[in-house]
Amino acid sequence: MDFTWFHRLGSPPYIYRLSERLSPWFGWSAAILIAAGLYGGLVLAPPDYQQGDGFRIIYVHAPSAWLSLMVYSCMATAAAVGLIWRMKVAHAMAASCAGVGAAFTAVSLITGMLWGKPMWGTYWVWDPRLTAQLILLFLFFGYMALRASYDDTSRADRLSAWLAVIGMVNVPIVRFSVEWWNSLHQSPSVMKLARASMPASMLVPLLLMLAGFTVFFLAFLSVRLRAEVLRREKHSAWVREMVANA
Amino acid sequence: MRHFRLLLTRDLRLAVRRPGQTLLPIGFFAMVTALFPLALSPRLEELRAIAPGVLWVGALLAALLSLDHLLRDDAADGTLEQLVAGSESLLSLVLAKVAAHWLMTGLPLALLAPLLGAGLGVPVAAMPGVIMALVLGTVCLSLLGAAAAALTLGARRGGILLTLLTLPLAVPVVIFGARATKLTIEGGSAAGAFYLLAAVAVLTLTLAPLATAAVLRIAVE
Amino acid sequence: MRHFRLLLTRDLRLAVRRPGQTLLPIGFFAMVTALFPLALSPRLEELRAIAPGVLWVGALLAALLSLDHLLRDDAADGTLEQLVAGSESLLSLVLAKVAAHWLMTGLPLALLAPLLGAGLGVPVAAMPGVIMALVLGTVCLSLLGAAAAALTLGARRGGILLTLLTLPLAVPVVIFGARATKLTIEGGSAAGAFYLLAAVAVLTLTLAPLATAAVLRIAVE
Amino acid sequence: MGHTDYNIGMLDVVLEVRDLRVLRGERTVLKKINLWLGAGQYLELRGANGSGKTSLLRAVAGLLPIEAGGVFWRSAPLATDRSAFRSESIYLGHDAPLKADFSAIENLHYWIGLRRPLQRQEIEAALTKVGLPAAAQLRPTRQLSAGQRRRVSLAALLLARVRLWLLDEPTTQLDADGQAMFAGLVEEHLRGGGIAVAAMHAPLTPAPAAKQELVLAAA
Amino acid sequence: MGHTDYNIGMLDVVLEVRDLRVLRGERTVLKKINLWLGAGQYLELRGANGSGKTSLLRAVAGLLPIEAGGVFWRSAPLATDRSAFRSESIYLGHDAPLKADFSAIENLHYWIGLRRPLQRQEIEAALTKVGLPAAAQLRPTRQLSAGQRRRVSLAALLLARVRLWLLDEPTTQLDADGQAMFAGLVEEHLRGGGIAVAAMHAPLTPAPAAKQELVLAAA
Ligand code: HEM
Ligand SMILES: Nc1ncnc2c1ncn2[C@@H]1O[C@H](COP(=O)(O)OP(=O)(O)OP(=O)(O)O)[C@@H](O)[C@H]1O
Ligand SMILES: Nc1ncnc2c1ncn2[C@@H]1O[C@H](COP(=O)(O)OP(=O)(O)OP(=O)(O)O)[C@@H](O)[C@H]1O
Ligand SMILES: [Mg+2]
Ligand SMILES: [Mg+2]
Repeated sequence: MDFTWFHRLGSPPYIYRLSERLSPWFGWSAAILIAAGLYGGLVLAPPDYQQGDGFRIIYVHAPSAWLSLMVYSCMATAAAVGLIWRMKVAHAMAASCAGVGAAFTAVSLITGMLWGKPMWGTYWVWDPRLTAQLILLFLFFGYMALRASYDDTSRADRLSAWLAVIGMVNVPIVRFSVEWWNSLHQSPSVMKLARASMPASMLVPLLLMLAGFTVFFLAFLSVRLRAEVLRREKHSAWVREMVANA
Repeated sequence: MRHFRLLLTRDLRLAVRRPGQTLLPIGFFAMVTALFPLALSPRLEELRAIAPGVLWVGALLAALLSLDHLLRDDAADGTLEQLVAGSESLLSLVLAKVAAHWLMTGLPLALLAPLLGAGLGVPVAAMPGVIMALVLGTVCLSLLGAAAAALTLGARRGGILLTLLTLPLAVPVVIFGARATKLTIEGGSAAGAFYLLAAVAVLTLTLAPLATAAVLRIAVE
Repeated sequence: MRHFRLLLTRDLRLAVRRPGQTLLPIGFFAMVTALFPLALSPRLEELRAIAPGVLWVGALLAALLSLDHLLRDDAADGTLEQLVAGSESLLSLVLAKVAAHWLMTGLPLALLAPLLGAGLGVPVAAMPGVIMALVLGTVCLSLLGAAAAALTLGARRGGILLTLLTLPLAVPVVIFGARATKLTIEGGSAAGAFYLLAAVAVLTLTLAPLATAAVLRIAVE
Repeated sequence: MGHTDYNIGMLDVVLEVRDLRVLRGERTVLKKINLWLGAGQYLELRGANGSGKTSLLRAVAGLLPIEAGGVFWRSAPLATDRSAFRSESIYLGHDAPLKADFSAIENLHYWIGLRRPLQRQEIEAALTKVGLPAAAQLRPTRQLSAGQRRRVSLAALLLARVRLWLLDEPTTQLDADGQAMFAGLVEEHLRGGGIAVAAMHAPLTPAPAAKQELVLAAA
Repeated sequence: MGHTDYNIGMLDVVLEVRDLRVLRGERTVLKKINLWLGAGQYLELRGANGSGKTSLLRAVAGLLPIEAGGVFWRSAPLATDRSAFRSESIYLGHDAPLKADFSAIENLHYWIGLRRPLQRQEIEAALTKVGLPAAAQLRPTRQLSAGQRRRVSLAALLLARVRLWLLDEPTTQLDADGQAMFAGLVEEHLRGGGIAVAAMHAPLTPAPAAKQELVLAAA
């Protein structure tokens, strides 16, 4: 089997150019998808028969919540790759994930709390999923704090990578807490498309938003990754000549 | 094996030499549990309701308190470098450290719990369960704490970072442990909760030391 | 006065230089209050009932945690000797240390309380009272703690001795403070409790520093 | 170095030790120690490892309890009042009392600044005089080399401007130039009417004019 | 000293450093350092305070990240595997890695005991050889004098029985006899086929036969 693609992915300049090429595509498609999703969700979709318009918050809440989990998984995977194959780029990738992930997590928490007030009569309850999601936020913060408190990048990379990998245990807890404990929180309705418990008019925008958020993440990642790679390679030849040519 | 025994006895002996530092976490634990009845209106049923929380938060704090010393002291006086250079496998070093930490905090805590629990109105019948839960839980805390301590060893913001990293790792343990305790106290069947706790313990016991050893290697070199 | 300012800025600056150590107590406080709901069944009215206890025990622990560093660090690296040799009156030294300690733990704790209290279902109306009570209480704790720290400076059993000495001194403060907090939360008139707390604060403020200075002189020479 | 003010009333500037006995643990490490040091005199403490040099210095500085005998400053016994002694003397132990998180300048500002207000330029001048590079003056002292840290505490001696220096192996970790520089500092201090007591393993070179030597025998 | 076992296959016993670069903070403190040391050779690191002696020793010992270049032991790069190096070398920093609460004997038992099982007599013999009084061998090391503590870490060198000594100013705080004693230890170590690297401010006397000197210039 041919692994050259893998090695190419390992080379900073290649990654830099790749992400440079991709980021505009990601950016635009994200904008379009999210716009469509919002229009569909906030305008076209009918109000919920019991929640009225309050339910529309789901179009931000659910996607950001999903993304928070996905981003963490990406981060942990990248970190693991970096540890196993000693790939600087993978570490850079993991490092670039943290910020966005924390943001998504925070958004899901805030929107969730806002939604909680009308639904549960309180902003916050110490419910398994909510708690687990809060822990996820702490994990992101811990990861960033750990990186910040080491001067020597390679050490920061490898140590924070271990943290990311260890913290991965929390993701399934968040994901399945609703099934495992009898939680106040919604059980995954969308995921069970088979007997979709949502009318298409509500579901389609939600899926659009989800796709949009995902692409947005990719766009953001490609930008952050470029900055990260530059920072690490600032002494290297290819960066110098690139600056010289520019 | 020889290494493990040597390292373990070393830490235990050091602990005996400075009882102040060693007993501090236990003192904290005792204080937390003792102060609550004082700070609150001491109605027993109220206390009994919060007993699990008090015991477990106390245990977590006590563990954390001593974790800061788990590796930092040795790193400070340069002995850690020498230990790492000496021991051929970091795993034995980590296991020894964790074992020592648990023997000096976890175990005493678990054994002390009935005494303090009584003050919180924990029925005598529930004591074995309470102890058992704490034993399992504190093992996890020591293991996870060691990993966090290794991660923050060379870090600039030592203390708080350790707390920040341990918290998310430890919370599940505390939650499961408290649930098990609660159920035992209320006299319900706590079997399920205990299995869960045991499962977590086994999981950490198998994974944490390896991770810690790897981290320690990075931190020291 | 010049001495006091110099010593105070010194300690504050040091604190800023090692945020880890400085934020640790506050992190602990946050954890205590955050963990209780996790460990207990999350019914708000239940939480509200124990909120005072949680807040005050948390505050006491946080204060104690940092007290250990109040003098020990300076004693360890030999700077305390030089400070004592330098400053003509030990009183200014003590006051500066206490002020620094309070500014770094007590005040942040008091200001953080509303946020954490909210998580425990403390009504917004009660917040000013809660803060006020904690401000008074933490001042006492810092003062008493300093005295205890000076006492344990010479003794090798450091940590635990500090705890044992501070606890009896601190318990009244915690009890009064918790009562005041409880009453404010329940919306009753807490004036009486507050007067008591204030009285204790004034008393310690007048006596503790003198005692501490005297003890410190003995400890260093 | 503003030592002029010293030259009035130098006669009473005397450190005297009358048959001093000091215990460490329960063992007597020093006994029958007698000293008389006037303004401008330098005393070198010699002796094998463990012979009691540090103990003697700490006892005189009031950092060790005195078992018997007495220490007198300006013919006042320190046992009863040390205030004058405290403000007129400075003790430097085996390792410098520096805060690792503070820069050299900050350390001196807070340490010697307690004794008398200091200008920043003054501090920088002293640090430069003891040969600490300007760049190293601003770095946290944990980031200094051993010898550089030693130099910071020598700068403290200059800034303190006190009569009596009690120094425990002040030249360890100093390079050759550093040793010479330190000898110069002592010389200057003595010329200004100061007194210096130093525990050393190798004699200070060039040796000051008014030099006494006390060789301690291992107890 | 059981060095006999060394005499087989000494050819490959080599410490090599190829143009090493080391950063401290973001400053380059060492660059283009090249070394070649065979069995029985002694390298003395000289240089002003802050010239990088400690940094070099720590980098070789693997306690500082290496920016560029490499360190090789028995012609294997340490970057990839240090296991052999770790078991065959010992590093002593500015201050001895001793637990203040342990006695000298306990310290050595737990410190060197990790490398190979030690008999108590063995430890006592080593401590006596480096001139630590029997009484001082049982006291917690916090109750030892500076020089006595230094001697304990020298005893560790003897007990470790390893090829490569990396020593940072090993003679500070030693009295005259101590200095001579240490020179003897090094001599013996080299004769047994060992290698010693020491940062010193004054040359080791008597100087060993196979002596190299590397003078570091302040960056
Ligand atoms: C702070 C409070 C909340 C938090 C932390 C939170 C967290 C989460 C998380 C982590 C997910 C993703 C689950 C997954 O990927 O399987 C999610 C999805 C969802 N949440 Fe929340 N949530 C909160 C409040 C609420 C409230 C109040 C509601 C409405 C009653 C709600 C409704 C939903 C729905 C409908 C989904 C999509 C479920 C699915 O189809 O998979 N959430 N939330
Ligand atoms: N952690 C650090 N960060 C930044 N610079 C440092 C750090 N540690 C040391 N330095 C600087 O690196 C240089 C070399 O330090 P090093 O300790 O190696 O010198 P040295 O030759 O051992 O000096 P000495 O003879 O005083 O022991 C010094 O200028 C020092 O200021
Ligand atoms: N805290 C202590 N308790 C008991 N004995 C002590 C204590 N500190 C030092 N000693 C012993 O007292 C004697 C004198 O110690 P001191 O440090 O004064 O010697 P020194 O002359 O300074 O030695 P060095 O040249 O090594 O610095 C030594 O034998 C030492 O072992
Ligand atoms: Mg000495
Ligand atoms: Mg050095």
